[in-house]
Amino acid sequence: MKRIIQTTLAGAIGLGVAFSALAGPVDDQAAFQKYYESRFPNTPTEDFANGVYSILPEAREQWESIEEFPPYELAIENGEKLYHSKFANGKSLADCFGPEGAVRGQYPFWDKDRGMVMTMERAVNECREANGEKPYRWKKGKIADVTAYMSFNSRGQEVKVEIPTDDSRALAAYEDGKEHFYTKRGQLNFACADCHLLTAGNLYRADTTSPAFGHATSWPVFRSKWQSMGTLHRRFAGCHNNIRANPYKAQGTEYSNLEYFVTYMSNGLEFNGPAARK
Amino acid sequence: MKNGLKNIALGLALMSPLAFAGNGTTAAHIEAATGAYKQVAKETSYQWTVTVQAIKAAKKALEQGDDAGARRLAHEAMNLVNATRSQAKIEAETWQMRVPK
Amino acid sequence: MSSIRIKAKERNGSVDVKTLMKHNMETGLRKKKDGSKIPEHWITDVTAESGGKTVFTAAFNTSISKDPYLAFKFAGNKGDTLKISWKDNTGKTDSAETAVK
Amino acid sequence: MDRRSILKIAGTISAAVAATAAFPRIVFAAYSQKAFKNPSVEDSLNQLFGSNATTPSDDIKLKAPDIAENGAVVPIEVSTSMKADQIAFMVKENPNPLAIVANIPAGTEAMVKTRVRMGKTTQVTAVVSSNGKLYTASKEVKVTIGGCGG
Repeated sequence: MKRIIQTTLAGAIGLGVAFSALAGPVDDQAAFQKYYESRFPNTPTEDFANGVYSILPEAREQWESIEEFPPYELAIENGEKLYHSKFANGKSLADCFGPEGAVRGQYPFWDKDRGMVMTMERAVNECREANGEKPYRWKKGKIADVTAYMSFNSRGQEVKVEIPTDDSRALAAYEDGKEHFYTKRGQLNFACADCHLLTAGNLYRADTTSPAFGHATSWPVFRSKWQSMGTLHRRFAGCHNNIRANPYKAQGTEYSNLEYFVTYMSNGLEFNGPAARK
Repeated sequence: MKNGLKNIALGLALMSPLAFAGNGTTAAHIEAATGAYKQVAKETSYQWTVTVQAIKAAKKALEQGDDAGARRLAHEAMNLVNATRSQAKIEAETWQMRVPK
Repeated sequence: MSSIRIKAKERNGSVDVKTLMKHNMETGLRKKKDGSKIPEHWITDVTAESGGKTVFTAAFNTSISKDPYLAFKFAGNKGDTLKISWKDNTGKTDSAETAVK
Repeated sequence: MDRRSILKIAGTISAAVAATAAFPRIVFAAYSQKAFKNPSVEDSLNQLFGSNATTPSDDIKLKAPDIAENGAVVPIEVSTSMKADQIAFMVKENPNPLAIVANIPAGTEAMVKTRVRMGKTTQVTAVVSSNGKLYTASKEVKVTIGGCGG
């Protein structure tokens, strides 16, 4: 697998990093990916993009059976319709993202002008608003359908999130997402890393936790539990609810920075959404 | 680190419901828990769902005339707020231990 | 648009059919927020026809998952027309046609 | 999966055909209601086939997970090398065990795949009606209450 080695970035590490113990993003990513590869030696690296099914053969069989005619196909169809339907001003999402919307591989990115992480969902809604339309709601429904269509047309694009070195705020956003990932919260006192890194693949009651390597590649997802499509931020919120931590706002700074970090950790994998999950 | 833990202990002592358990109306106790909850949320961005639930339950109990129950729930909420605060403080210093090297 | 999606592929004289039908498949056991039961509403019968012949039929219970999936194989050729129809317990019907690939 | 294939296929499906013709009558429709609203596997079989005398058979392939990922969507597959007229599928501990009955006309393979709901861990049974006799294959499927995912 190709790994993105950003030597220029490696040189810039240390600037604006509060703790001397902190390695830079490039080292973080290498250590993160190596951790999963040595923990799950039977999983081919690219297969981590398939979530828990990359480490659970029996569940994988059921998943493959669902993928024979996945429920998200209905979402892709609806998304295609929405994507090409005209706004009141005669334009459509295609005017923002091209005829097929195959732009998944460009997100999330650091928007220097705005000083924030730009996600694909946000970009969709900003395109709508710029054309005088109301934004979609963030977590499910039309936003999930449209991004399902766009992600589908983007399948196979490489995850290559960049943390620009010429804007220290980008590194700060990354560090914020990283801290979020490793910090315990909620009454159950779990960090994302507790379940999805340190004990990834272990049973929590009846569920095996998925590796965080590959967590951000396959969205939006049709979850059997939801019986509907949902965005990555919908899942973040669900996870926080599970550990009895108040969820943050979808597309707020916390989740956008978390997405920035988690996606960066999966650099080198392929975007493979939409997907079906349990 | 040591100082951090001391601060937490101090914070717990100051915020302990025992410190004001006997004083004020139950409504004031609920208000105190709500205020502390908001304060912690503002300072640390940490919030627990169970705290919100305890505060809501306290308000409901008070409405229904269960003063003792409402007071108990308000104190429970305050304890949860304090635990949230402790968690945030400990985590600010320890989260990096989980980062793979 | 039809509620039915069909994929039909021929190999060695056998047509592999996969179909997904958009339908809530209410079991009659789910409750609304106010406690009242959501009435059962489910696809009771599915029929597949090709070349004027019925090639497959199935009767469902409410225990078939939401948006029912059904796969079967029949003897046929590329270019054959395949029509799949469903009927639910309220008498509603829908159908879709495709050419075997 | 070829990422393009889905949409192409979807595109070939013609728009909804207005179902004006009477719905084709399925042969067992007359007693299906009683078979489907019945808490007992044996009674359901009686309603369906006029008999509940079954013989276990190794010639039936029943594919169902040992542990269901999600009880709301359990993929199952039944196939047999026998000449089957009908294939039924039962989930023993569901309120009404009978989930599906498929009619297999001549020229159609004795195979059916679908996804069923399961309330709890229980035995599932595939029933094949062949030459007036009933053959079965069973296995247990565990349904768990999830921690985070389920």
